[in-house]
Amino acid sequence: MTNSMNNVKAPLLAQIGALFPEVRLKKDRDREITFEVQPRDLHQVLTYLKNAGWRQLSMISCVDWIEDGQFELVYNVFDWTQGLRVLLSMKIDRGEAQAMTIINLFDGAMYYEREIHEFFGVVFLGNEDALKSLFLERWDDIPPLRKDFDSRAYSDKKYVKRFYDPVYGPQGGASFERS
Amino acid sequence: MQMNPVLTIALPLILAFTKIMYRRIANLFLVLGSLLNVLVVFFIKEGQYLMGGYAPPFGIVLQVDAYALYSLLVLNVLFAALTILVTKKAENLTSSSLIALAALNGLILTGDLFNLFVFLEIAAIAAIIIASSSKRYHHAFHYMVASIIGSTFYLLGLILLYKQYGTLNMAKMHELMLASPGGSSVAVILIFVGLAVEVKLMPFSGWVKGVLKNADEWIGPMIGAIYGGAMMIVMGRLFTDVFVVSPKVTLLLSILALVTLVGGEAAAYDSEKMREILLYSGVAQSGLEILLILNGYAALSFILILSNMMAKYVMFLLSGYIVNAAGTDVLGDLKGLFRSNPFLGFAFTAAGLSLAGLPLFVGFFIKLNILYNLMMSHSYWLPAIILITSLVEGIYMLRMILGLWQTGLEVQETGIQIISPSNIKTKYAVHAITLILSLAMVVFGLMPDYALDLAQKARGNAVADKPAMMIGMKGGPGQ
Amino acid sequence: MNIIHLILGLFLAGIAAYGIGRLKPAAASWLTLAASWAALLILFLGGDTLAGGNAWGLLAFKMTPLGWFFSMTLLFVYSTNTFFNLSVPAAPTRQAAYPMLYLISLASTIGVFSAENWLALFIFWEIVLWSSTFMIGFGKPGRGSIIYFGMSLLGSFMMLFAILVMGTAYQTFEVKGALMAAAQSPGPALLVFLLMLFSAMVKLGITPFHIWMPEAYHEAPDHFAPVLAGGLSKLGAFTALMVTSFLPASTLMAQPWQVRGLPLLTYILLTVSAVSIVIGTLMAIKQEDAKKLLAYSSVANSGYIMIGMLMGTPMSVSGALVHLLAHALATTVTFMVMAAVARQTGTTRMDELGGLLHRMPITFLAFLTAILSLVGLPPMLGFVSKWLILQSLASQGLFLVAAAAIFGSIGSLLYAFRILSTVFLGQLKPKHRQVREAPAVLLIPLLLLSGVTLVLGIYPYGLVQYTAKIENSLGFADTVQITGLSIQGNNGNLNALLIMGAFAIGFLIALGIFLKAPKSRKVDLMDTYTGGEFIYSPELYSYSTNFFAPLERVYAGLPEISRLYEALANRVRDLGTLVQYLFFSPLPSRTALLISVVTILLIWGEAI
Amino acid sequence: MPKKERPSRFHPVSHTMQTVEVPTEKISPQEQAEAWEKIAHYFRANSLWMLNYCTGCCAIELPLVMTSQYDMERLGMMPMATPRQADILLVTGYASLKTLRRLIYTYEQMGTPKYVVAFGPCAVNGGIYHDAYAVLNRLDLYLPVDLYIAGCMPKPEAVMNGFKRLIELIESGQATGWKDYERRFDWYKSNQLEAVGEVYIHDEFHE
Amino acid sequence: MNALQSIGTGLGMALFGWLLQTTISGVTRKVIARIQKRRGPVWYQNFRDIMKLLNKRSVTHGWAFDFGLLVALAGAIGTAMFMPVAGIVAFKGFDNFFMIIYLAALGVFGRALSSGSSGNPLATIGVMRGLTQNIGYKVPYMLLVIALISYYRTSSISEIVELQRVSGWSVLVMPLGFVVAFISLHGMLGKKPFDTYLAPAEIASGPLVEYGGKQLGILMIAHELSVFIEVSLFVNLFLGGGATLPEFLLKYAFIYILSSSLGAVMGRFRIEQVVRFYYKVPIALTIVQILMLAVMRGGVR
Repeated sequence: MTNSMNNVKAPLLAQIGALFPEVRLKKDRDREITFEVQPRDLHQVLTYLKNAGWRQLSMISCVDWIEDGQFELVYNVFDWTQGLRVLLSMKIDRGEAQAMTIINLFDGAMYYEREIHEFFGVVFLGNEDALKSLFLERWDDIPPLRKDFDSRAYSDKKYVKRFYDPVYGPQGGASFERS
Repeated sequence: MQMNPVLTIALPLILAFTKIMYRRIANLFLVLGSLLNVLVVFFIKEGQYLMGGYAPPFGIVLQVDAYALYSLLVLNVLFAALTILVTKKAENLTSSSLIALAALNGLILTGDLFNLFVFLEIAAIAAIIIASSSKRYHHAFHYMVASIIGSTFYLLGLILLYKQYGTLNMAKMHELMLASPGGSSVAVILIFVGLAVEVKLMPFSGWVKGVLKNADEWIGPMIGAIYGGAMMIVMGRLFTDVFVVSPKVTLLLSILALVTLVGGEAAAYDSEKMREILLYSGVAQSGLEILLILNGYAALSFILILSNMMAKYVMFLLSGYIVNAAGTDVLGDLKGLFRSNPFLGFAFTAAGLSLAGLPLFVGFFIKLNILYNLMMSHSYWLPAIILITSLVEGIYMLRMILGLWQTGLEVQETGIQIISPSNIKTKYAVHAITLILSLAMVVFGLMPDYALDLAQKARGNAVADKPAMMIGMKGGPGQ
Repeated sequence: MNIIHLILGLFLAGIAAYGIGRLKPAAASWLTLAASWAALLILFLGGDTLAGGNAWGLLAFKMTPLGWFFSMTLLFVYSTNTFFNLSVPAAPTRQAAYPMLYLISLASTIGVFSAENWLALFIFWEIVLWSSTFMIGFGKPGRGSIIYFGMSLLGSFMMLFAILVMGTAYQTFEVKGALMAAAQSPGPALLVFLLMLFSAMVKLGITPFHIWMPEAYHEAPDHFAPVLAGGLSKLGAFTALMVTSFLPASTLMAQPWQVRGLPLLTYILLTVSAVSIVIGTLMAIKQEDAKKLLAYSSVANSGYIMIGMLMGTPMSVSGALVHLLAHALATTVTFMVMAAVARQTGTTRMDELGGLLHRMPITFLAFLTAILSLVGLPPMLGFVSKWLILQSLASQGLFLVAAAAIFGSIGSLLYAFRILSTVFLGQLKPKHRQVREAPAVLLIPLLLLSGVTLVLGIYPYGLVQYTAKIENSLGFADTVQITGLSIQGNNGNLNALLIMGAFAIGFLIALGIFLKAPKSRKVDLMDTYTGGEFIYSPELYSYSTNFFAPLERVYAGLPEISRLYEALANRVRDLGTLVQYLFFSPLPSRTALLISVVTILLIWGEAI
Repeated sequence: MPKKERPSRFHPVSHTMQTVEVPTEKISPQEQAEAWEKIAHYFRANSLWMLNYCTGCCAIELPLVMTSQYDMERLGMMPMATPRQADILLVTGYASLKTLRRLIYTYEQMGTPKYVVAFGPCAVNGGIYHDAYAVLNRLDLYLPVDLYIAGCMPKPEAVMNGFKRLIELIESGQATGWKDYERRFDWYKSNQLEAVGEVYIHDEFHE
Repeated sequence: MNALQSIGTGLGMALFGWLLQTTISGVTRKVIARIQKRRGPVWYQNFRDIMKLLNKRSVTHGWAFDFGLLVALAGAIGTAMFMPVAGIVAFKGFDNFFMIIYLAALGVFGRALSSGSSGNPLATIGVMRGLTQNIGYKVPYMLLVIALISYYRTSSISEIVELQRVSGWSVLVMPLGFVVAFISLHGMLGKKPFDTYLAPAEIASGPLVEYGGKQLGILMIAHELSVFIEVSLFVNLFLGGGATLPEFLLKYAFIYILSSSLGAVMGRFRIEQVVRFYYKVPIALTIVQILMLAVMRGGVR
């Protein structure tokens, strides 16, 4: 698996291996490396990466593994000079869904965490602003992107449907009357 | 009832020494002495008075002409007023003040150059004692050093003159000088320097700042106004009635005077403290007066001396009281002071505006006539410089006055009473005197002809070739 | 009833006002009102042949048409402003002197305009100076009054020097005679001409000397600023017009120095006033405070007046005179409106105001007429004068000056809209919701002055006729002609009534269309198109700070002239410190050294 | 000069438009107004300005309609920047909950007479987003829709045809959605509040 | 010509101006459409737009909003009455240049006042940009016309037209001036490179944000009239103004369509670029032109 980034990846892998024993290489694609990280090591790894050149936090995304009752938070950092993207995947328990905030490392994380809180319900400790609503105005149900959220039921409950008689025709059908 | 002028000298001297016996009623002596003097001055007639029976060159001779009479009058009135105002402080200074009064009267009256030297010495010593009353001995010492050097130079000049002309009588000296003017310029310069120290001319006036910077309401008017005015009058007498000065020397001394004028105004513009501004403005004005004396505009210089004397008297007096009441004379902290005592404010403003030369005040007509006469003798650049310096003076004077009035909306009143209501007596006295003087300024401003004719009469005859064309309210010659 | 009685009466009224003011300030304001309106009436009835009265020594008076025109303008501004004093609660202890100073300055302005000899004129000129300085002192604390006094003193001392030069060289102080004599004999006439014009330029606020205007107008108290801005700057115009008409530059400069038919000297001064228009406009566009903006607009308008006078053709002089009146009326109204706004809202900073149109409609109307007149748009008097000046510029062919004049008139559209939209239009701030209309006592002068501007704008013929009479009295060969209802320019003529008629017809048609179409629905101010978003805070929803940002960026680097004067003042200060250090040191030894060294120098100097 | 009315397959001729014979010797103000209304209809029909408020994915069809191939300007239609100037409000595609608030606010800012044209099925019954948690399923409960244009992303020809149909409706005076909105204002308002809760939303971003 | 008759001709002139300009702008919309390879509206589309607007019931923001509008239309009508077209002059001898410019400026001020009072900051920004641009193109334009006036020694438009017929069009007198005047005209008409104050994308059609219904209709009438004034002024001053009506119409149409089609193919400047452009190129050309004129100090009369 010869890829052009060897001269960049090799030192990184060596360093990470040396510094963080528990961090395990999960996937090694051409321009992207994914690490498996424990919640308590997240901050150290991020700090190291930031100093090593990975200055931009592109994205924090969340995956809902409902079967094994876990959320997977993926931190996506990018280094413009070397062009290598590093993903840190971290699993947290789905029940009390908590994680440490990283806004002191990357200011940009504020809105990512707020969005994840709104759509998944993950509470980021140390970032009170993230508890406020972001996109959904006046939302009154469980966070919508959770796997156990039934969108159709909500739609049926909330929005008035248009009912058609089984016989489709110009006269019947569309309750289109307008007095 | 005709009185002999020597009384004005003798009386204060007698009282000065008899006072030692009666310690308790000392200030009574002072007030009595100065009032008596004023009385005497009213009954003096012009003429020459011989003392001690000797012929003029040897005996004491007193020269009393209109010039001396008016200066005596102004001097003694101001002195008497000052003694009435500042009785409490003046107690321990009674003798030295009376001596000072005697010396100053002597200076003006004497017709003999050596007598002049003697009176100069006595006046200097009295002034030093008065200056030291403000407990700043360092500055008093500085003043003493300067005046001693000055009087020694004066004495040196005197000796040279005596060697050359063999006489010390002013009138005789004048004739001899007219006959053979050559060779006497070194002596004249020395005498000029001698007096210049007292008259606060720039290079010689190092001591002025020390003495007047923190002068109280007694030293300020005394040294700043009365002494300055008296010495300037003596300078006027010497350099118009007695000496004939070669054009080159006049040019040199005029340059000196000009430097004083410009330097004094710039220094006043730069300073922030009220008394500093006043003393530098005094230095500058003395430069202007000497400039006029040297170039022969005697009448103009005389009226300028008198008006400056009065204005400085009022302003120094008030600044003394202000410092006592407010504790500081930095203009920044005195914002809005006059709002709580408007009448004193009015007096101070009238004096200030007259100094700056704004209309409806006597200062304006004096400046107008100075410029007019200078221009009549076809010199354009001198009036230009005088105008520029009076512009600078106008700005810093108005800045001070506006700061003190500070009637702005946002600034609340300071409420400091210049004269604490406790001593009502002095309060009314100060109000009365300052208002009279400033009203005099305004009245002479409205009808300046009386003052101008008076000056004309006093000095007109002295200098034949430069009769001053006076523009008064009645309209100048061009009308 | 002659001029001496008038002036003395006003002086005495002033002193009486001071006395009464100490007891009851309101009575003092009523007294000032009565006195100034009486003076206006006397002067109006007296006409320009009012007897001068026997000369009281130096102070001799003679009323000329020019003097009458100026006095009437000033008196009208002063007396309408007295209504203003009624509304201002003059604090008893502090402002008691204000009515006195007010009447004294009024009396001395009449004195200036009717003085027969230069000395009397100068005396009254200086009294106006220091009385107005103290009145500015009543306003906000700051360096405004000192800068005003310093610059004006510079101007008046220049005038004093010129007067004395005339007095000594031509042995007469008589106003007309001295200038005529100067015109005959070359001698120092050039010096007199320049110094007189410089002193006038200081008072009018032309470029090199205009730095005092923004500070002084900004810091003057609200009830004095209208008079200071509208009235007092006209003194400079008076002397400038007398000098340019009796001592025309053509006599001074030898024939070859001609530029487009004008002597080189006049051309240089024309360029200076043109520069003054450009600088006044550019600075006015940049200002954030309303009163400073209006101050710079006065700098620009004084430039127009100066151009009109300097060109010397009958049409341009009459244009200058009409513009003088138009500017006086308009600036007085604008400053009064700003005072009313400051009285109701507490500030004149433009970014804190907005939407006052809905709360103060009458004030807005008066302000609109004044702004139209300042910009020079048709129904108002400002248009007539700008038309006259531009016509004479075009016929003379002075392109550089014409370019500046055009730039000034279009630039005035810019800053007029800026002040109009930030103060009156735009969003009404919540804290101004309870603001009430200005009190009636303020509205009377506003409506009076803007009414006069409007009426004279529509029917200016009486006024232009009088300027022709003035031109005759100033010795102009031919004057501006008026036939029937049109002012005859040499390359086009103006019928103000016709223009107003056309505009009125257009307005009727527009009104017809407007009423015919379906009635539209009144909507709240905040209910505007916001790109679908909901905005609830009016403060964020108004555009008022650095209004003309793109234009300001183009001339951002313009050097300020006031820095030049500050540098000058600092040099004087440095000289002062040097002198203090050298000659006034506390060390006795140094004094001794100095005395001896100087004496030796003197003796040596005498020896060589 | 209105066109001959043709009962179209899609819309029944509304029963209200009977024409009543009236003696013509003096045109009463009511007739005069009506005659003028007819003329006004002609002008309104031939100078339709649409507010290009692109709510959903059908908006991508509009540039085609505007540019050289189909050129709606032939019909006198022009895109306008603000609701004040516009006559037609185009609801192109689905209307989510948040968008509905803005739609209502913009609709109320438009001058009358105004018309609403809905693109695609999403406005009719929610279309492919019928089960989404944020998308409304019936637009006509909240805004009076004058014309629906079928097609999940209607082709430009369909859009042009729809616009022509709208012009006919206006000329025949049938496009009276805005009158209906005024008449049944509270019914519409109650629907809106019930769906949206609060039209003028107050939250952290709008203070 | 007695007063009533001249006023009648004046009104007729205003009406004619409006009709002429509205038709020509309709035709121009077709020309622009052709440039963009599409069919474009019927020629009388603008009439239909205006009539539709006058029948719409829209919104008002207070009396100043409407008053400013009426002043704008009144200013436009008043100025149009004075405009000499093909020999017909409503008020003989009073149609001088400065009066026309200032009366038109009154219209501009009325529009600024009314859009300012709409309360929408977008409108104020739009007016700010319009005025900034106005100062950019008006100064060289008026300078040129003043040069013309001093060259022909008269500021009355109709006299200038007669003089041009005698001594040839002003284009020959001031070729550079003609170019600068055309650039300024382009700015005055608000065509594409210089329509920053109407920028629909940036500030939602600037001053016109809050206008709808009859307000917008009146504004469009006023706009058409002011375009008529500007273009006919340009034609009269620089192109000899047409002895007969068809000649005038031809020149008028040519200039307007040329300017609009130029606008159709250009992008929009930013406001700083507009101001900086107008202070460099036109001013320089004007000065060169004036120097040439001063050198060739002929003067016709």
